[in-house]
Amino acid sequence: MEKLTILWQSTALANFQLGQLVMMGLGLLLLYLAIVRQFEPLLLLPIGFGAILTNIPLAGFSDAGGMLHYIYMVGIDTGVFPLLIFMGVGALTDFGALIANPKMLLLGAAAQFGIFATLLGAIALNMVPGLEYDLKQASAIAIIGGADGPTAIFLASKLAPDLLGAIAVAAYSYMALVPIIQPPIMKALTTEKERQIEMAQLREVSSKEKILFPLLVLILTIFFLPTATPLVGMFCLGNLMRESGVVERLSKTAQNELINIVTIFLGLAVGSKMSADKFLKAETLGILVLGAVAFAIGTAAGVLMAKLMSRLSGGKINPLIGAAGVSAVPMAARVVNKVGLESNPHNFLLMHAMGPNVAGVLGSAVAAGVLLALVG
Amino acid sequence: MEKLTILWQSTALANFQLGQLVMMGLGLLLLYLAIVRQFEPLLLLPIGFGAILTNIPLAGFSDAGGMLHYIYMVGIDTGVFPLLIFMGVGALTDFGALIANPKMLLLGAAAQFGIFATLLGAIALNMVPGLEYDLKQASAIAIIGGADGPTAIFLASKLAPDLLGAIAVAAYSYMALVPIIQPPIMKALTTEKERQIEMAQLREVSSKEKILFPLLVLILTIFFLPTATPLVGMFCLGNLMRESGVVERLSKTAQNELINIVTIFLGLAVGSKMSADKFLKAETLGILVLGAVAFAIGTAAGVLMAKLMSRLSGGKINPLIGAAGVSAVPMAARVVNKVGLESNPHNFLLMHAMGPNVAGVLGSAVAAGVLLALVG
Amino acid sequence: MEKLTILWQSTALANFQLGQLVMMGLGLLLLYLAIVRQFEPLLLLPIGFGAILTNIPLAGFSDAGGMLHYIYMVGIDTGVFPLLIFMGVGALTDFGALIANPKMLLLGAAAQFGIFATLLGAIALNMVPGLEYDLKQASAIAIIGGADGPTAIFLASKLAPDLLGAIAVAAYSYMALVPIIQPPIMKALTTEKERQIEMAQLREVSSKEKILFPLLVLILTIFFLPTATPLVGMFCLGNLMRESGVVERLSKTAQNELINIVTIFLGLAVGSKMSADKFLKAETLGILVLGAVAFAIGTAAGVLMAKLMSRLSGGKINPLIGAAGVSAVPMAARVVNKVGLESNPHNFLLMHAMGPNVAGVLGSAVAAGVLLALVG
Amino acid sequence: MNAAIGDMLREAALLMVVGMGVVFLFLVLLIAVMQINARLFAPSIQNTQHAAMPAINSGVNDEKLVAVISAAVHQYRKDISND
Amino acid sequence: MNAAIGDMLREAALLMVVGMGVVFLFLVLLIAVMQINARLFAPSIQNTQHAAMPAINSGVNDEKLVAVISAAVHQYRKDISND
Amino acid sequence: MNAAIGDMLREAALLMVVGMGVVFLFLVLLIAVMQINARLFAPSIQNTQHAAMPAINSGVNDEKLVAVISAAVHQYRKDISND
Ligand code: NA
Ligand code: NA
Ligand code: NA
Repeated sequence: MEKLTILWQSTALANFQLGQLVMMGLGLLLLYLAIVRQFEPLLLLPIGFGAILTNIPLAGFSDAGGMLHYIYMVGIDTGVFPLLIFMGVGALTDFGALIANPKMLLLGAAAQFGIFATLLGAIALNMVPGLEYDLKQASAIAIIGGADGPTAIFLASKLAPDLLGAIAVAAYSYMALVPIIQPPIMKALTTEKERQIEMAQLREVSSKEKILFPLLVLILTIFFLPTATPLVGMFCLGNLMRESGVVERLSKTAQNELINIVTIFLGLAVGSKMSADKFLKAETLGILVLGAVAFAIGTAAGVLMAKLMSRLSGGKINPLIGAAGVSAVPMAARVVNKVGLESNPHNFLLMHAMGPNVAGVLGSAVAAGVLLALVG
Repeated sequence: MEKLTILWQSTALANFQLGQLVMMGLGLLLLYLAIVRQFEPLLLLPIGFGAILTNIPLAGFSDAGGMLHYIYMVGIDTGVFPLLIFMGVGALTDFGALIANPKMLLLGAAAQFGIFATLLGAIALNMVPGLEYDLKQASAIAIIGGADGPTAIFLASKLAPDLLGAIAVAAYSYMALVPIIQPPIMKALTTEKERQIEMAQLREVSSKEKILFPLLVLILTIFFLPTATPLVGMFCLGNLMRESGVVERLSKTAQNELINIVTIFLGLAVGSKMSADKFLKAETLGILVLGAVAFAIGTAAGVLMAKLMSRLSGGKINPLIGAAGVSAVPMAARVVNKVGLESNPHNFLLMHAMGPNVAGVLGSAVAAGVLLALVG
Repeated sequence: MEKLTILWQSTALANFQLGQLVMMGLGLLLLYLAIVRQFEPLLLLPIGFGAILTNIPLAGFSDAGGMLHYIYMVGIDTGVFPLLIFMGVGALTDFGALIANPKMLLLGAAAQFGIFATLLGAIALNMVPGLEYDLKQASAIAIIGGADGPTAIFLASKLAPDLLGAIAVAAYSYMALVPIIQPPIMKALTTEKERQIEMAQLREVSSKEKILFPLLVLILTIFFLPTATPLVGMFCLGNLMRESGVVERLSKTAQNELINIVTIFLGLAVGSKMSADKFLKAETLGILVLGAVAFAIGTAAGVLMAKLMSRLSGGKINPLIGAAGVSAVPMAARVVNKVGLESNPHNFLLMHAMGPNVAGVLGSAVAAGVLLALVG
Repeated sequence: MNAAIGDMLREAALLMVVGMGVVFLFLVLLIAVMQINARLFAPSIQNTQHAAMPAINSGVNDEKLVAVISAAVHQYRKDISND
Repeated sequence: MNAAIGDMLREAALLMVVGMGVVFLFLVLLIAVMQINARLFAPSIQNTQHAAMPAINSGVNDEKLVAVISAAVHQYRKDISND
Repeated sequence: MNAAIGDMLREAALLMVVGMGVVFLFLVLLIAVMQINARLFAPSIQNTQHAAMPAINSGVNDEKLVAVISAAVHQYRKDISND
């Protein structure tokens, strides 16, 4: 009998708290979104699974000695996992479209307004009773507007580790929701005629330009914003491995096995931060609202900047491509292409949107560097 | 001269102890079994090599600062390596045959009798002078009967790390010996007529069923046996990555590069536990005997349960497939197929044996969870 | 305004020290050598990049908590990374040519004279004011003459971690410079007639011989030079995985993904040791000079030994192949082939030079073991 | 000592009973859950046949394709061995 | 509390101005650097055309090759469905 | 200082002698072991020839196969450039 009592005591049934059940339901929801709706499945599947595991009573996945605890400490507390993902993304990124048309960097800059406006908004939310964000937390939340997963995770792990789960989930979810969030904003801010603008074909880019690009970005970052060098540096390392052509086997490994292994662990570790006591708070709701606002403002700022550039250039730029400046690579560029095609079936904007799209990655890494320098 | 003396003092020749030589011989034997006899070479080759390295006098592979020491602490002391192997095995496992015929789970349950009977036997061996196993050690030894390597290593690392080397070697060796151990037992417990029974073709399984299966297993484990969630959870994660179809690249990495890397390290770390002082004891002999007994009892229990189910079903089940319930995937299922073909050359039991075979993996993970809850 | 001051204070511009700028220039030079000149790009690209990152003021890549600090502590301070590289190199190495003609081992032995002569030279350099090497440092520098990257990194990490950056850079740079350093020495020490000698085709080698070879090397090392067992042991493990043919998937992973991942990290961690305060010293200049001397002496010793063997064998051995004894696999063997073809367009020495070439790897691992035993 | 072993034996026996009980209970529960799962999501027979048909056809085609290629290769080998 | 929020709001607003300023400055600087990079290393138009020509030709050839193969496969399938 | 360097030089010279000695001894020993290994397990000449023959044959066949395919491709290219 005693053995059965011990066993019963060791079942979850006897120990569940409501919050844990809710969080498991949330984990299942993330799995549903990942598998059925195919929302960023590479991240949301392991995050959802990690969220379920971390909320199992008595199993201790995220306690000292638990597997998720080790993975979190090794990979996220040190910042290593998001940096390795960034290296892999760098090795996967072709900057050709941006090098051919460097002015697109302005769109990647403008879209970061989503970040800084949201930072202001988060602080303003302190006026709502029950919500309290300090400047570090507000900055970590605001980076959701950068629409870049590893940047958000890296910054959150430095500035507000307690909010990491909610921030990462919001960032990846909204990145998956880009096809729903962006089009109405894009259409509201542009005229039908503007959306029909066809753009001139991009010039070719030499391999020398492509090799020098990551080095020039790195050098500028070193000189003017060293706090951004972890993110930008690893990104440039990956891109240099890709473009140099002399370390093919390292580049392929960074793009495939290494990024895959790290993605599994990163997802699980992020999920492990979704414990009931840290997630089920008014603050989390605030994060979800602020994240959506950040995406919307970033999109609007990008489109408006593109509109301005369109006017100044005498109508050579289709303002839709500004929306790709939030990054969310390559989803946002695809959305631009789709909205463009609706207005003009011969208008393929994909390549033109790739410029602002990858510019947005640099833009939000720079923004993260500014926040680390001033708030961190 | 002094230099030469130092050099001589630093040779192994001047420092060997007999036990270390014996253990190196054992390491070579494992390499022989792995390479020439092809006994589970993926594990026994690195284990044998690790056993040689760890017994080199003065080299200090397993002392603080030694490579094998680091690998053991990082991967086995934390439990991470067997769990990653389990994730990979999950990603490699097709549960289709089991989902088509869930009753096969009963065979996977029955075969675990090998574990619990051996636990009793290990305690009984305390009556032999010179042998002493406490309950934790007995449980760790008994899990050999689960015929599943990572489960045995995980449980032994938690309950009896000193016996880990012997337990892992016994587990993998007997898994390789399944074609020798099982057939006589299978034939002794079945009639020729029973062995000739052909089974109806399995129904098709939908991809929805396959996706939901790991989630259902996980949820049941969470509710009723949280101590089994590390093993079952990682197994289900791997299987969900496989079946969901949305994270192909993660699934492939878990099945290949990641499991390969971990296998090399796991084998070396297990081998590092085969130091002379911990291995050359009467207890190790006891472990080898008990392990063989466990396999035999598990096989018998599986066959007898299958015999019972055969009778109850009016002869629609071939009792041979019960032997596959011990797991030892996919070796045991192949043995079933072979023995079946001997009695009836048209009788292909392989697919039917895969059901109990993968059920046995779940069964022994559940048994490990019970032992962790009650003894750990 | 205050924010701007903080930002300015956080830029590198306000904090650069001259040494850091010089080191960054050096990092760029390494990138140039790797990418444009294709000098050992797999290592020199990540090393050069790591050198740039580690010298960024305020970014703290190599301070406690910095990414490069973690990578260095985990992989090089423990010795694990060079050992894993060695395992991968073992899995990539075909010892067939050496097994067919074991006498080639004498060439691999003779070429290690470069190591020990340089050790003497390094101590002698203490007479130059401003240079100071103790025996450990001199040994770590001398191993550059082994012309084997992972061996040099492993030994330097044990004997003189402060010099690691300079030693690794010198080792890989001179390995890349083998086509420039070796030919004049080879030609100076041989006659035109000797260089024209054609060698008899190598006998075939059985797979049994190939499987036993790594085991025999390991056993000899265990008995006579246990301090060399980390290096030799991992090398033999890799080679055994390759030749045994039963663990194809582990062998492939060791040769590809695992060695690639480790190479990226190893390069970055070596680069992180190139901080201005440790690199910009007179000692570094001495290391570069000594390294070049070591390569030259090793080459000469190998050629002279081959000349002696040629005479004793009645002219059956082309003395050029002695130069391959320094290792620098496979570059040195290719150089031998090229110089041979210049004297005799029908003389393909590549396969004959592979014997001394891989013998040189063993030779320098043995030399490293001797130094660890006597100086470490 | 003997008494201690007796205690341990009793405990081990209890573990055996409880352990096997839990294993069976758990897996029986899983059987039930899987049967519900099957009732909800198993492919209906018509669906199955519908899905299986083209596969069989293409199998036949593939066999023919293989036969055609084999004949060609065979011819090619014959040509070679004749010259 | 209200006062504290006011302070933080002011700081956040300052962060917004400074942050967007730095982001723009940095990326404008990068545009300048890239334009220099392009002036030095961008492929000249003649080079470009020279490089592009064979690619176009081979594209045409490939299309023809695809057409030829498609026709063959089509014929093969027709043969099969007729027997 | 000079005296200290002298001591170290003497030690380094000793290291050189002992070190080279050990390296040579070790590798000479390995030669001996490998020769025993070869005597026991090296392939006999007959086995070698037996194994080598089919490989050579198949090489010839492969060359012919390549020639056949090359000719076909050549013809195909010619057809294209003529239309
Ligand atoms: Na962005
Ligand atoms: Na089992
Ligand atoms: Na060498």
